[in-house]
Amino acid sequence: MAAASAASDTASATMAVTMAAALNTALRDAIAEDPSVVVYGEDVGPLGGVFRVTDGLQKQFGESRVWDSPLAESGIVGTAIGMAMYGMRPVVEMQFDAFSYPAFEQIVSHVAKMHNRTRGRVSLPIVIRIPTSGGIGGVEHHSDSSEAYWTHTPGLTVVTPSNPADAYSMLREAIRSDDPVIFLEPKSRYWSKAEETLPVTTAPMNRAVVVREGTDVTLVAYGPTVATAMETAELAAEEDLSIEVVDLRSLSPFDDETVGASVRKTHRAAVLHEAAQFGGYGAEVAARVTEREFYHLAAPILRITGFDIPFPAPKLEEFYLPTPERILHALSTWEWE
Amino acid sequence: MAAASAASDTASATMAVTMAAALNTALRDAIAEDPSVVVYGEDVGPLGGVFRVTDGLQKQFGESRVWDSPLAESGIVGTAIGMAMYGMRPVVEMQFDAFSYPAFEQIVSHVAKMHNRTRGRVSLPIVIRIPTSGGIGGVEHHSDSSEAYWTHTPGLTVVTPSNPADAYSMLREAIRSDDPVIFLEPKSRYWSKAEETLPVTTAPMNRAVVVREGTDVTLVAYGPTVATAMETAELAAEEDLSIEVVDLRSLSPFDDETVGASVRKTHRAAVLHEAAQFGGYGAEVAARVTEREFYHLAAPILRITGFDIPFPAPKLEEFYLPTPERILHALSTWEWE
Amino acid sequence: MSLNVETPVPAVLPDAEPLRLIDDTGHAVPARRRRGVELPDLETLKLLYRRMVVARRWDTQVSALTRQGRLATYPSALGQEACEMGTVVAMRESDWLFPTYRDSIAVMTRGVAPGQVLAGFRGDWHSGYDPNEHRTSIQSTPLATQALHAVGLATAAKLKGDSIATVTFLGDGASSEGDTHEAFNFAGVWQAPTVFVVQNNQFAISVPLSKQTRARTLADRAVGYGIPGFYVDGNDVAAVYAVVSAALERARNGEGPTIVECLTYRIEAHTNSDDPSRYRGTEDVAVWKGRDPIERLERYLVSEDALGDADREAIAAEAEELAAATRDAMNTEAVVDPLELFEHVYNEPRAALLEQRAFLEAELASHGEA
Amino acid sequence: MSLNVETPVPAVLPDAEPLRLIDDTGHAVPARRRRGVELPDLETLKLLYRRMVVARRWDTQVSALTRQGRLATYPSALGQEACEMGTVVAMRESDWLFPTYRDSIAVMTRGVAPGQVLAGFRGDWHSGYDPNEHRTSIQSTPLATQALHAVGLATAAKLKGDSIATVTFLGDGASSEGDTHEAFNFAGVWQAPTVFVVQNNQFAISVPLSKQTRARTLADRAVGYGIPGFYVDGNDVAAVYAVVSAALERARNGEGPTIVECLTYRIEAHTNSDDPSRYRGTEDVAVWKGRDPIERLERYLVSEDALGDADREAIAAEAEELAAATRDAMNTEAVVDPLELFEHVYNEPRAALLEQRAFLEAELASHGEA
Ligand SMILES: Cc1ncc(C[n+]2csc(CCOP(=O)(O)OP(=O)(O)O)c2C)c(N)n1
Ligand SMILES: Cc1ncc(C[n+]2csc(CCOP(=O)(O)OP(=O)(O)O)c2C)c(N)n1
Ligand SMILES: [Mg+2]
Ligand SMILES: [Mg+2]
Repeated sequence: MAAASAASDTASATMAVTMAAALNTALRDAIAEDPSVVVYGEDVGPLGGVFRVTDGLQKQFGESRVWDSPLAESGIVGTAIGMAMYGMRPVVEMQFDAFSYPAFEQIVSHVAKMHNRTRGRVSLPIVIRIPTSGGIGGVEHHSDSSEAYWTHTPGLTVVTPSNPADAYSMLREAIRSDDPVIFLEPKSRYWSKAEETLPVTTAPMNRAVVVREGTDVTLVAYGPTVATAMETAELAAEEDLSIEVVDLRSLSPFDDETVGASVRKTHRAAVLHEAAQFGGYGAEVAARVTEREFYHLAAPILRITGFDIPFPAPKLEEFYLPTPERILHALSTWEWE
Repeated sequence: MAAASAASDTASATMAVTMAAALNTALRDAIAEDPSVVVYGEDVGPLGGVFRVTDGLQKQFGESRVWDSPLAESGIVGTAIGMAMYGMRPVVEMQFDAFSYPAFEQIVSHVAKMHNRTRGRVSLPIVIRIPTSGGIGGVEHHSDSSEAYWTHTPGLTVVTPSNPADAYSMLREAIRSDDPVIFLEPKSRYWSKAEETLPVTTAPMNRAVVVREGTDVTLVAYGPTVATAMETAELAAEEDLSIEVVDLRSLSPFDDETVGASVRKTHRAAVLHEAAQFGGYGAEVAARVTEREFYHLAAPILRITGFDIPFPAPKLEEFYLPTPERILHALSTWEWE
Repeated sequence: MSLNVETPVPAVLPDAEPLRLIDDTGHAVPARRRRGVELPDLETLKLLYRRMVVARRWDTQVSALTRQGRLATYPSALGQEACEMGTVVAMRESDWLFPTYRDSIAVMTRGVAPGQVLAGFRGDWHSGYDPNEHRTSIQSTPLATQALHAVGLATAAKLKGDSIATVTFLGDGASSEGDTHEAFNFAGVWQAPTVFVVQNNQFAISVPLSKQTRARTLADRAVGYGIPGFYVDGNDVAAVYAVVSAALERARNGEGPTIVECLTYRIEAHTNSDDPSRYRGTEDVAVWKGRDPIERLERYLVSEDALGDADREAIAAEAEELAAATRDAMNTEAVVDPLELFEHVYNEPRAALLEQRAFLEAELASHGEA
Repeated sequence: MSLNVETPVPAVLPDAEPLRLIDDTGHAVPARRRRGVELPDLETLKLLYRRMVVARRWDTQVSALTRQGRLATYPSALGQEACEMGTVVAMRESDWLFPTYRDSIAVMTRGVAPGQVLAGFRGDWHSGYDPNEHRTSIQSTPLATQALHAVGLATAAKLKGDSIATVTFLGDGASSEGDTHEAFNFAGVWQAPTVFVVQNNQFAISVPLSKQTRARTLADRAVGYGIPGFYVDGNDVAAVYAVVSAALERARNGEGPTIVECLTYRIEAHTNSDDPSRYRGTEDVAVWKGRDPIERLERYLVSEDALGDADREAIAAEAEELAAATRDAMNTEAVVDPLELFEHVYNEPRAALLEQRAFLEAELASHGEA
């Protein structure tokens, strides 16, 4: 009821929503619906988060539901574990990927493992929100893409939306999940708008979605690179190259079914991400899809990603990030019979 | 001179050396040779390390060269950065992989990036030693394989020896390197012996080595799985399957040349590791070798690794670790024309 | 946040001398030197005595079983019974304990069956008990991390209006970790009902206290968080019990956290695989054996005619029974199911894990045939 | 380790009132209330005044350039000039500074050219200067991490027998991070010649001090590490200079680390992209503007006839010259070389990076043609 009203408040108020607004509404509806949901972290209170994703939440729900914690990420995640053990559903924010690293031990050694080590007796329904990746000219340490660290860690569920509707639907589902979820929010997409009426329910959080159909090549993308893939597909169409775009949405688990089906259709695939290539998430995509679909592949799966260097300074970002041009060039290097 | 004597002391004393003894000698020789080398961490002093790798070093060189620090990994690595900035070559120990996680931020945001962010003006010749992986029936949190976290991080050099001679030679080279090195010591191999006279210089630290020649399949292994690969090759030989074993030694950089040459010869490859498979180091090996050698591959590159679960308790370890039998089974799943 | 209640922040340092209610020789400390702390009544002291004796017998039994190879490893709490029992006896069933690998006797005393406490050290599975059943979290190996869990759970309880407290054990070595600072600080700022019991047994494996801190005491840190800090003789169970009880009382009444440093000594090796002769002499050990927490209380109880032969026999019987039960539990091979490896990684089933499970199942079956 | 020297460990708390040598109204505090700290001589005070005026002019200029879009971001130190200048003026050239993003005026005052200081905020490259040239480390963004670097470098110098000291700036927010604790503790145990200057400007972006600590002062933490701690009026450059100078002196003499908390206020937004109206009123800002560190010292110098028009003109000229040079530097587009991206990742060249470099080179060339 509270949820309904909260939701409809915003719904009625909604036309063109940004991803930031959709996330904000998702948090508002979740807090209103479930008294065990609490939101805390750095600057999530009166400021509403450095990206305004928690804007107005403390004002609406009070300091016992939404509050600013001391400035310590290990402390934020570590206390969330204890809260979850007592029936809370903490949604905590790490201000940027690089600032989740102080919490690495709590996330990898406890958040990821607690359910397993207690033989299923303790669940940790924690959502760790991380504004991820670059593309906004952030200064040093503000543009990392940390997904490969989390997806290699058994016990974590890792998802990332690429549009406002998924942002709302997936965050609601992440908060409802009894498993801990790393929720990566592509900061370059925060202000991208779409016509939406919230609340909205999109595909399940753990499924990939074909966001553009094509017959010649499968582009596997997620988070910030989905827009890049769509743009590439547009350009390719002009050259009569038909590109299918898969938005993974869920990085762990990986949706073998959806990606496999697409590759069996196109026989060629490339994966995109901003993170460095070496040991990046694209390596897993290339390796597992090749294992499973080898005899369907007409060419090796390509990885069009960041270079194997630290994320560059703002003025050099454009040379680092995968562009449609770079992607099309890469596809042209395949032997096309 | 000091080095020579220190080295020859041990050399003359040496017949069958364990990896632990070889590492100990390498540290001893490095400290004797270079006054800027210091060794510190948890229990590395009077105890000589929980695996005795620093045995006797404090006694021989005194507390200003080898000492026990407060129990805090971020502090250990963070202070090593400052020491390196002042011309020291700190060799620090993280007691187990899982206990390097508190130092994750210092390693990823500073150790890996300092040289780049200062445009080459500041080098950090730091060696971070980590006894890695399982196989010794360690209790919870004592058997992680963390290599994928480090190898995905640009700026780090990551190496791992599989035998006493490499252990000595590679640790000496790592300490001489001006780049920071993550030095992974497979704890299940600490007590494996080999006839060696130290000091010894083996292949360069950044090169892979073919440790057994074969014609039908390339097994790519490193650290603890090299022995498993060799055993597998023995068994396979009985069934007239000729396996070539490549010991990577260097995980970052990856030796494309050596591995590529082997795969172009055998046309089939599998990679082994203990870590979970999803997003593990094997994904990078499979992805890059496939990219580069696709048209030389008769079958997909297989990954025979740990399952996608937290490292299990001692009594379940045997079901988790890759065994020769499991490897041979995997190879048998290929279509052999 | 609303967790902040305005109470005056203390700015006093604990005494340099640890608080003691019963001295090494078993005599009650004169009231004027008790700093206003009351000696627990005889019934309570007898209970504490009983718990310590039983705990020690059990700890000794487990060490013996470990030497016999029945356990992979065991970190003994021999000599630290006063810290462990003084703390858990002061707790209510509804309070939560966040123990470390060192605190098996505390977990056992919280009501967890011996076989369940030891499952992890035996190598059957990471943990053998249900934390919710006994309000006792899994024994933590990553040092100091559990202190933050204790603060989080305490804060959740406070938000829900439940008047419970949480207790976390910490070692002197763990006090150097960043997480200890963050836990103290979050507890102070949020006024979390958490009692931090720092067992300063003067060693972190081989590293002595002098390499962990430059301060007089670890309790000196409390003032830096606006938290009351106490420095207590960790071999005087009366003092530990009295101070922890009062701290728990304050916590449950919404008066916030407390840091209690208990000065004690690790009599045994760090674990069975450790070799103390490499880093410490036997003299210290001898000195500290002379300050045994059990003998001390026993002398006092006897001097008060509060401990008769009947009591001793009853306690000895309880201890032997537990030891026997533990031997039985450890001498029966545990049945581990390899396929359980895939059961608990997630609540939500995963296709990839089901594939891996099927693979292992087939492999095991083929062995069956072989 | 041999780093441990046996000196008595202090166990005293700093005063609850910050140390002040010159009060808000520009009057010298009576000797009896200076706690034995000497007021710096007039020449020194004039130098501090000059540095503050120039630094402020520069800071204001950079903020203006940022509003004009010449910089990606700039965290201003407006109002914190006393902490920054009192500290760097007290340092020797041979001492090392470990600054944060907040401390650009300190880095500039250490002798780094304006264009080099601002390279990172302008987005040309992560850092524009050579840390070794100015014994000034790269400005740290990951909070509190640099404090450990300062302790490490200080310890290395101590091991080599060089009598230098290191200084690290820390914010009130950063004091909550685990690394701050580890840095304080390592410094205490190793008796590292490090001075921790905590600039308590009462905000961590939007979060007020009350959410960071429950203690009276952040300096109260010092005693928990056996380190001397001082609580100083961070808007009184005389007090900051005097206390930091003494601390540096002790550090260079092998007497160990010091923690100095400077109470001040962040007058500007956190950075240009921040909106303070969301979390604080203008009243506080007004109050703290009334405690301006420069005006205060100016009144004092004038009352001492130590500041004439000639001085003012000279200082103003220096400030304007620097501002102009900075405008010029920021108004000329920086030439960034995309291929440099691959130059500095490692000392040892890597085949894979050379391949990637060649790829980018080709891509750029194809653009050239297009
Ligand atoms: C984060 C972390 N680092 C290192 C270790 C390895 N280790 C296990 S116990 C121990 C010593 C701990 O000493 P203390 O905290 O005093 O507890 P005690 O063993 O004396 O009870 C160490 C270094 C660990 N478990 N966790
Ligand atoms: C480890 C880490 N977490 C979070 C951040 C994001 N962040 C940048 S500045 C800041 C506030 C720091 O406040 P304070 O330490 O008081 O320094 P001030 O900005 O006031 O000078 C935060 C949260 C960061 N840079 N590093
Ligand atoms: Mg201890
Ligand atoms: Mg601040």
